[in-house]
Amino acid sequence: MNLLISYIYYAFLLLLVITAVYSVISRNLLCSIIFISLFNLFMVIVFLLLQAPDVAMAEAVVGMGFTTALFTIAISKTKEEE
Amino acid sequence: MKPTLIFVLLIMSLGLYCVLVKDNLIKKALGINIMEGAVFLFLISYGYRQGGSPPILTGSETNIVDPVPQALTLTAIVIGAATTALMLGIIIKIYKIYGTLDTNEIRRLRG
Amino acid sequence: MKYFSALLIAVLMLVLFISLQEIPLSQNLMPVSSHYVDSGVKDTGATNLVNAVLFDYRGFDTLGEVTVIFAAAAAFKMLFSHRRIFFFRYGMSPIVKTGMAVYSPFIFIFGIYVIMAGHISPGGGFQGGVILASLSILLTLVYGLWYKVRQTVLSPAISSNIESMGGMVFIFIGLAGIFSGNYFLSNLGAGFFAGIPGSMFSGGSIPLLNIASGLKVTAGLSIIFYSIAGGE
Amino acid sequence: MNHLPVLLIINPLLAAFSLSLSIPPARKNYKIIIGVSAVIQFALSMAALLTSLQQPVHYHVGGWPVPLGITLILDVSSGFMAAFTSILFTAAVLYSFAYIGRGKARYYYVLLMILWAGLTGMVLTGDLFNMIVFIEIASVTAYSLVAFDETSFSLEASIKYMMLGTVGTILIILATGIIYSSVGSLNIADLYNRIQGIPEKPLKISIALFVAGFGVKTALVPMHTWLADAHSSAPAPISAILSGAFVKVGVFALFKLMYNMYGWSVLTSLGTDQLLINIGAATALIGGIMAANQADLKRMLAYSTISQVGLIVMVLSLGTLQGLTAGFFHMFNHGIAKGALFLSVGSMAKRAKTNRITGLSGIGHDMPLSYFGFTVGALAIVGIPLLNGFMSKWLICSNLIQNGHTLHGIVLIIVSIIGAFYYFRVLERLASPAGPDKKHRETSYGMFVPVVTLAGLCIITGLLPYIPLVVIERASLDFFSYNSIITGIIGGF
Repeated sequence: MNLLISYIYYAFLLLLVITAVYSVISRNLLCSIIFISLFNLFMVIVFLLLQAPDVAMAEAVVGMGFTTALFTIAISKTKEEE
Repeated sequence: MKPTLIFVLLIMSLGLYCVLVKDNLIKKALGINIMEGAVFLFLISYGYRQGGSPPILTGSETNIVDPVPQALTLTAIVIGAATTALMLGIIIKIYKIYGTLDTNEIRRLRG
Repeated sequence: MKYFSALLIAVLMLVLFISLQEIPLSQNLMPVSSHYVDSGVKDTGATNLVNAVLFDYRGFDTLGEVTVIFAAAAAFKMLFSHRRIFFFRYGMSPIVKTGMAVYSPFIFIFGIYVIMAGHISPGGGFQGGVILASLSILLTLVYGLWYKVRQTVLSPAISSNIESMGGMVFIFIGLAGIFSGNYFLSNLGAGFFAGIPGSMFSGGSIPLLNIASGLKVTAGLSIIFYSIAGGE
Repeated sequence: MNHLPVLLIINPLLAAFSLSLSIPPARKNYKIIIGVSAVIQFALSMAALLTSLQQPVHYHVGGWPVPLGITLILDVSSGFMAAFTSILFTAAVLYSFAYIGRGKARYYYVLLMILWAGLTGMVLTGDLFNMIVFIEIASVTAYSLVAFDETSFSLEASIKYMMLGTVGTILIILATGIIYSSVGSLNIADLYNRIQGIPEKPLKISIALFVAGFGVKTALVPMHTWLADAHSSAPAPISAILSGAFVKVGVFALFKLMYNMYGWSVLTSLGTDQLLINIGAATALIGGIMAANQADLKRMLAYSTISQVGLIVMVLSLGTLQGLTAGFFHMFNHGIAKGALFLSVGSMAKRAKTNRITGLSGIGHDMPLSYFGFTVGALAIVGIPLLNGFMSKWLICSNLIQNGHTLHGIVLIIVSIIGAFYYFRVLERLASPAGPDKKHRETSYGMFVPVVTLAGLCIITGLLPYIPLVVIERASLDFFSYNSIITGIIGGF
């Protein structure tokens, strides 16, 4: 992994941490759900950089698609504010 | 990847903090999701080989990445999804009965 | 309470960091995975090693994992047995509906491709299954749940049939290994067609297991979504 | 080629899959399908125990040799545990035919069979990650079965159990990642030969994570809060299985890793065995004290389970062959007695519509057979000489004192005295004539037959303890010398 890609790699890891922090801190649940799907998006990109295409595809479909849909449905049935 | 370990542990501490401190049940489910993401990153980052190519054999590879942690992570992702789905289902039923998602409130109402 | 647990977590992570620091990062492969890489194609006939490990070397894990999804779906059918549907009754606006009508065949074909070509290109039973499940979710969201219940193809009864059928096909492929005198879930040893590695029909029982687990994941996740989305 | 280990796991799965088909036969007479597959599974487990007594079976799934694929190992210890769990499961299935109403019973049995497959898989497997998958199967079904009644208590207990259980699973997966990334193999026997490859600190942290992860699953002290709610609000047959079998199989899996993967000498050098003994003693004491002041009968039984698990962990972490025998024997006795207790309480509570001890007072007169089962179970756990609990507690106590842990021996005696106190208090209350005016009919035929058979098993094991003890000695011998058998076969890869 040459120098340029390793910089991109660490940038995305940093983005991962930032989105995780925002999703934990934010009071509005819908906002933290959106940050969780961003978290999963950056997770997919990191997996691709780590040469793991199968896992990236699974994480994309399950993490970003299915889990976010479930969380949104759960919020629509309960309360949006914390 | 030594520096990846720092990020893995940072994300895991965020998830654990969210599970322990936040009172809202959906927030706790989010915290567990974040912790699972950290574990997947840990598994994959220790399977990576410097300058390796993905484990699809097209005949021209010099250095292959370790396929076993990827298989383990795939299984763990699917198990994590099933557990999260079950957790959210029961959270919805709890909201229907208790009317709130705050764990202290629930403990008080349960009596 | 907040700062106490934050401190506790910080100490925990420090201990974890100090001790995980010393895990050796060897450049050469581990003993077991070096065997998978050297003779994976010869043993299983599949070029996608992750799929070879998942569906042949450690196929029993995948059977267990497919049962986890089946158990979650059964739990949802148990907890959410309701008849009245209120949410998404009539679906979205006509623009979205026509857009969806154009768009859904491509998702369907892509999902089938990911399942079928699991042993050659990245992807496999699970990823393709979830893609098809997301297609069924999109259809219920866009066209409304009423459409789904009346619709014969995707109704819950059919989905639970597909799910159990997928599980049984998985086990019967495994039993084929026993009937041919080998162990359970044995692939080329049980006389499955090996084919030319890299071509579509190669890898012995791996594509069949991919299809079985793909069916199961599709039906399981669409049951989970349908139970959660309906609701009184 | 003996396919028994795989059939033991596939049979309940096939039953579960065929049951959830929505074709008419599966919807109407599902009880027949479940009864037949339960009987087949019971017969298979007994056959597994008998074949393992002759010679152990090493089943390589997929035909791959040891370190490459997954191997299922049926030796006397796993055969014994599989037979023990199937006794409890058959009693629970027969009991729930009468106990569970018609409503959503079909999926209850689907989840029950998958739980049976998960527990049998956890006991048989010889592969680390495969054990995690089976733990997850058993846990997911246990979470949803605790929430079966959908009352406010059971849902809250289920979500609490799920949160803690998922964190436990995450810790176990992290520990497996540490072991795989430093050594490179996942087979338990193969790891025994390679364990020196792990540097000193990751070895310590992986042991700590395993103890914490399994501690959540088996309710050791700091992580035991979920068990009382989960086992008291679950339906009676489910809490009988969870208390009787699930917690014990978790302890069996934990100590299988400690003995067979790390090797007990590694643990003694790190001092972890002292830690485990003290955790066991603390769990026994806290469980006993908490059980003493409970108003709800099922919560009292749940806390008594926690304290008995503490005793088992204490004696298993002595590291001696006799300690293992005592631990397995107490697992068997406590499982059978606690199963009889929970099932009899279930039928009493169903008649009296309340779990509270005050509400159940005087029910002994109206329901003699269930009360008989309850008394035999209670006396067995307290350790009255003629019943089976006495022999195993005696073995535990003598082993503890022989190995110089007299303090822990005293802890056992204190716990037994506290146990005697709160069990006799309940027995006396249930038999007191000043019961409520309303007469309660005896339970139906299907509900007291399993209770009486389990109670009869307690009495038989109490009177002739040497029949099961012979099997259990063979089991602990296989468990103790697991690696010498295996390395003979695989011979180091």
